[in-house]
Amino acid sequence: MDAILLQILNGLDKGSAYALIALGLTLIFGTLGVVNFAHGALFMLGAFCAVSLQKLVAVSKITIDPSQVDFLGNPLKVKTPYVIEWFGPKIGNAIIDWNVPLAIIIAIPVMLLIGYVMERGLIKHFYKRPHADQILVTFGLAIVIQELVKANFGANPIPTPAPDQFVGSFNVGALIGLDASYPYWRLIYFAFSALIISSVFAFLRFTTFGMVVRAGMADRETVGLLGINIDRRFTIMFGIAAAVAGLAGVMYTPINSPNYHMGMDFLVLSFVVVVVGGMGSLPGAVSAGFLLGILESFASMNEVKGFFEMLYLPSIDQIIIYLVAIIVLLTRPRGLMGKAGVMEE
Amino acid sequence: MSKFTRRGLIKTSATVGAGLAMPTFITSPLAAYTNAPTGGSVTLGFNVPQSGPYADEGADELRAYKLAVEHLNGGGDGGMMNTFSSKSLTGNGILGKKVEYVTGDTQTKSDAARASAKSMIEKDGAVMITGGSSSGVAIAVQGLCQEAGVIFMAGLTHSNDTTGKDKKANGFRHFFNGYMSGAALAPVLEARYGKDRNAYHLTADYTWGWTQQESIQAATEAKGWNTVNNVLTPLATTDFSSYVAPVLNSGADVLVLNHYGGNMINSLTSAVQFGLRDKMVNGKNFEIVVPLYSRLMARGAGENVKGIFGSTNWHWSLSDEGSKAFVKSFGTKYGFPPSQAAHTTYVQTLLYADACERSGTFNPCGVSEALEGFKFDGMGNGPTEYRAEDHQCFKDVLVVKGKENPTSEFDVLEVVEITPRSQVEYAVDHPMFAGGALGKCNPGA
Amino acid sequence: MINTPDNSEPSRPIYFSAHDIHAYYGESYIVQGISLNVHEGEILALLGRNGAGKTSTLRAIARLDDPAIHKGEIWLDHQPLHNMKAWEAAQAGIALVPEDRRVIQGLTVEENLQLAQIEKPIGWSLERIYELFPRLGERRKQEGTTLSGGEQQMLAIGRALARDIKLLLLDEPYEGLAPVIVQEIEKTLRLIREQGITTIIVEQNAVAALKLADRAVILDTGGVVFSGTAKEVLENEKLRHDYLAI
Amino acid sequence: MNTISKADMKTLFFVAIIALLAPFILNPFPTDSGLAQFNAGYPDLMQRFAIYGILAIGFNILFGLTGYLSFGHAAFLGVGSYSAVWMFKLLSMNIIPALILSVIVAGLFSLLIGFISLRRSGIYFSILTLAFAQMSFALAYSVLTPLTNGETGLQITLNDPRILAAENVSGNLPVTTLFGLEMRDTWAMQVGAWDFQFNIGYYICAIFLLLAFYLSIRIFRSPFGMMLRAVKTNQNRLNYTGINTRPYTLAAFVISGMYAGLAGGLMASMDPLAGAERMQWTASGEIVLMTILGGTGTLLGPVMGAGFIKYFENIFSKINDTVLHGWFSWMPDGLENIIVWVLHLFTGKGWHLTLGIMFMLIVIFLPGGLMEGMSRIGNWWKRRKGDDDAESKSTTTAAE
Repeated sequence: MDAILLQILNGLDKGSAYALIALGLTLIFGTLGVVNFAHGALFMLGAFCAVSLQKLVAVSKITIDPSQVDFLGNPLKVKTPYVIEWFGPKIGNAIIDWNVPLAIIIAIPVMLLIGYVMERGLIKHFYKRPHADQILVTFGLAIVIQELVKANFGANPIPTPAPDQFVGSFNVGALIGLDASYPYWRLIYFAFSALIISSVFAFLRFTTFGMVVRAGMADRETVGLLGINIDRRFTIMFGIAAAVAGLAGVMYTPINSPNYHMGMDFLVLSFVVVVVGGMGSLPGAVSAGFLLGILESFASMNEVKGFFEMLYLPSIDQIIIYLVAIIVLLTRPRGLMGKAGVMEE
Repeated sequence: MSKFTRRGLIKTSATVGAGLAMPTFITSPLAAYTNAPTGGSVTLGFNVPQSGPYADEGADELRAYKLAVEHLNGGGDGGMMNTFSSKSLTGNGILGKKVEYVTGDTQTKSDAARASAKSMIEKDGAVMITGGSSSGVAIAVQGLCQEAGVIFMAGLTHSNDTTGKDKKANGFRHFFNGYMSGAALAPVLEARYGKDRNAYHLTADYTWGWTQQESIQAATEAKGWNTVNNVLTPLATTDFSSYVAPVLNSGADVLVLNHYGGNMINSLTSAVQFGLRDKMVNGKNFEIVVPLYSRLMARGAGENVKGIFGSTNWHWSLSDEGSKAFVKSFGTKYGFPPSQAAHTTYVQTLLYADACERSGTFNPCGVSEALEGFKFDGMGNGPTEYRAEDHQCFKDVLVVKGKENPTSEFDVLEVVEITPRSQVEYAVDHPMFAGGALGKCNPGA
Repeated sequence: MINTPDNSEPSRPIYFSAHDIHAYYGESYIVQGISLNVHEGEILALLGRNGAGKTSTLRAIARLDDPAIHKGEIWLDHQPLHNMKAWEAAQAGIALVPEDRRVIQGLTVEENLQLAQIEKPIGWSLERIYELFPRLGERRKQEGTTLSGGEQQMLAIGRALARDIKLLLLDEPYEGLAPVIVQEIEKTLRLIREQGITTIIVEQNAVAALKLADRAVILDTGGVVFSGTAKEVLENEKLRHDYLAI
Repeated sequence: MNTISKADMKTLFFVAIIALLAPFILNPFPTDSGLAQFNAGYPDLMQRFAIYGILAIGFNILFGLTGYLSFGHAAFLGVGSYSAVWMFKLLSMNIIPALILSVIVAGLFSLLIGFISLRRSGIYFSILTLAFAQMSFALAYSVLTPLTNGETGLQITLNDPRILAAENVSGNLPVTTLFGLEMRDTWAMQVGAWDFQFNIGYYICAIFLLLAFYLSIRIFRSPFGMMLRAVKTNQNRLNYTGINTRPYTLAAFVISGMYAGLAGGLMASMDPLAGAERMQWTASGEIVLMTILGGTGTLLGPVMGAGFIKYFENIFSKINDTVLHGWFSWMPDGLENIIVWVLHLFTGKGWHLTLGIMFMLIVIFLPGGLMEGMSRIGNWWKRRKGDDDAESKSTTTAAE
């Protein structure tokens, strides 16, 4: 039971990342009709907002300490971050420690801006172009973004730890009489994702702006006939989708050290998630994200792997996502909740 | 023309007067081997990952190559050329020819690496190829060099197969391997963690992972450890939580992570997040082991590496003369200490150049003869031998652990023990290295 | 293509005019030089056989992306519409009630109406619309697309009235409706006429349209073949036979 | 069947000339000049141009004609390679049986995948093919190691049985041949400062490229090709008229899978190694990019797209700082360093950046891909010539 609870938690955690990216992809696709291959890059940019802030708060005053030597035998240059210089060790260290949560505040405007610029500068010209062209241009953009990040930050992963309070794990199982410790930050990540996902849904459901966007997604032309400039709203939605991906990226950094190609690692899986969920369906994208995350976690359990090995299917964890995708798409023509006629041509 | 040979063509083209035909891959009338240098210079091919996850490691290798070339051509402070036991290198290039180089991107993919190596051989006339940051690539390029008739000096490749079942006469490996990691680590682990341990292995699900896991398991079991489980993880895994979670209740008290690069960083991070290191199991502290460490990669795991044991080929903090000379010239030129990948590629370049000098030729067969059984010292690893039978270097292996109180961002690992060479040696026909044949050196005919 | 001169009473000023409109769906040339004039408060019936270009003309006037106007001018109450996008034209006072009603999926009846009142100028209040169509009021929380055909038509018309419009474009308001419902819609349209809203109505059922309209224009293969009063059409046997099949 | 039209004949002839003269055309710069870096006329790259050309032509038969976007074509390439290498290991080093098996196995594999995937259309089809290919990749990389040699890739070894080959006494690995003609044989022709290489393997690939191209022209112009185009424009209407389009699309899928298998087989024939990463989604994506970049649905475009990407991958990645310094050494030091610093972002390890920028520029400004660029240049040239003619006419009249 403990093991199952843990794998459910793992699945929800993995699913959170898939769901957040897939949600953004679907928002963009549903509003603008654009297949955005640069979405993974936006996720990565979010993570690098946290890395940048980390670098920024670590900018240091250099003093030379002749009593110590560096690896070449020269006097050691001692670095004191300016935040410690200015605010004293207590506040300074706290700022450095709380870098990831602080990065959220920075990431929101930055990602909204990036999304806005991207949509106005590039994507806008591709509304009426074939999907293949959209894929190519956004893929090109993704490469450019990645390479620029690589040129700046290198190719190696950069550790971006969570605040000290959240290091370690918490016995979640104890709440229901089991024994299952789960890392704090992963719990936070799941809670945060759930919050973001429900905020997006609430925003669409309960605000006028959201109503217009929903209407625009359903019938862009008619909304225009009612005097509404839907393009302007969709641009904002693009910004929001970018911000969602970015926040997913920021919060992901303590889980796995970010690197420049982390976006590509997620991109393909996220597309699978979106399609399994059904093109154009937001609830579909989210539920498929969690579903695949949980199935992936279960498939990596030794018992499950052993069972499938008996069925002559060794290493089920290697292929589970794709296998599930095939089964879902063959049994449900448009994924879990897809709409008829959306990208079926 | 009944037989479409090169010579035939050369004759015809010569009579036609279109110019002299020069086959590239094969024996030319002038030289007996591929890409024999004709002018005042000789070209080496540095084939390293410049894109993809190992790009930083590749960049460090490239820095070391450039430094080696500088030293060979008489520039800089000479680095390890001054401490190298063989004194045939004088700083006037190789055999009097100025050393030039071309670079390429392996992308850490066999296909791309071979394409890049081929272009160096076919287009740029490289007479030796070196580099690589993964075993798959090393073995693929080694095979190519064997076919093309050039020498391959492997860079960072740790799989037993490189000098085991996939060994080739034209290929040479300075770097250590999975077996050596196991042999070096096991006694240290026994001394620190005791004889009565239950190990749980997480292993990257491909050949390198398998060979390393096999080596570590054999070595630790010989010391009395018990292997509870070995779980294979897909290469593409980024989140190892679902593999780490079951370790908690498996009864194991040691987790061995047979992962490298991004996989290693992510699996180690997950393991630490799940609080494995704070656990007490069977009345013992739970421990994590990362058999193959790379300082560059260990940095990516941040704080999580502290106190974790592993092995490495070389580390910049070593205090022998060779290491000091190398760290000094590398550090002066680039401002930070070299990685083990940089060290091994630098040494390989010097060893190749030295072998050319000693044999008096660039002919792969001559170079190979000079390298086989070559004993040397002063290159940072103590007395070393290139074994003739499998072209594997035998030398001391470093057991390291993540440093608790680093003084700088490079100060990630500390050397806890230098395992003597005798302890990591194995017979040529050891079952983990069996199958495959070295073949004969191929000069490209 | 005959371009019949406008023979309406010269005393009333022209409120809406479309002049020599040429519009394309991609490569296909659909609207081939159509000109229309409508006076304020007047109802114009746009008639013609299937494929004559009636719907396309309305869509072109409403400035939807398809068909794209390559040439021509459109003026409504001294505002040039030909350079506008659909939403700008809508803000300038155009409302199109499309043939298939286009009730928006996923939105309630009320939301469908609210959507029309997001941008200015705002017309009838929701209460007034519910007064006109009590059935919509009863179903205000229901999803719009679950309504019956007639109710959807009411919703579409209501949505147009929710905006302060200068020109109403009605595309096939009776299509696919049961005779009982047709009567009801007819009543509504008469009501709209009493309001004095300038209207262009496209209708397959020419007789029904002509009962309502002041004037009529007949289209054929993308051009205007007749323009005159509704009475003239009803009296001209040949015209009815040639172009309207009635 | 209808005969091949004059225009198509001209295109085919054009491709044949280019392929024949590639060693000259691709080596425009003298060997010793700094620009020699841009020469692409060496055997390996020329082989790759031809092989990826075949791959892209095949992909275009599916995507360009029917509009079905497969994201899993690399799987067929990989399967073709593995089949070929196995033939080299088991039978002999002759490439003919290897190629035959590659095409057959890839054909069967694509029949299976196509049969299942074509039950869906649009993006659902794309993801199904992607899923199959990714599964193939994952399995080839680990579980199927006995068959594929996993990470390392399948290579020939000295111990292979090779039942049809004479016993190997040289102690060296045997080389791939076509009835004794070695694929790696190259002879070089030196003309002044130029060094041109003629490689047997390349010419074999070029012959296959021409055959593949010819076949694709025939398919494009055949009633079958018309049918496929109809599928692209309106599948529903075809279904309403009672025509079952599935057999046609499946045929197109299998044909393009066989093309990929041939390409994979040729790749292994030129260089007897088959690696799993040949089947990864990035490899499939590359095929898609090649086709779109060159011009979807055009005959020549995919070949150009393939050449474009392979050129960047192999040429730009090799321009390192030293090379750059070599080019700009004539400048004052400060300026030289600045220029090298800027350029090094785009070359060597930054070649991906250049590639990404080129992708974007081409899609933004040439919606029809490189082919549109070509036709624009062609039109501009014609117009300019026309203008010139007109101008010269007017000037002559003026003079009179």
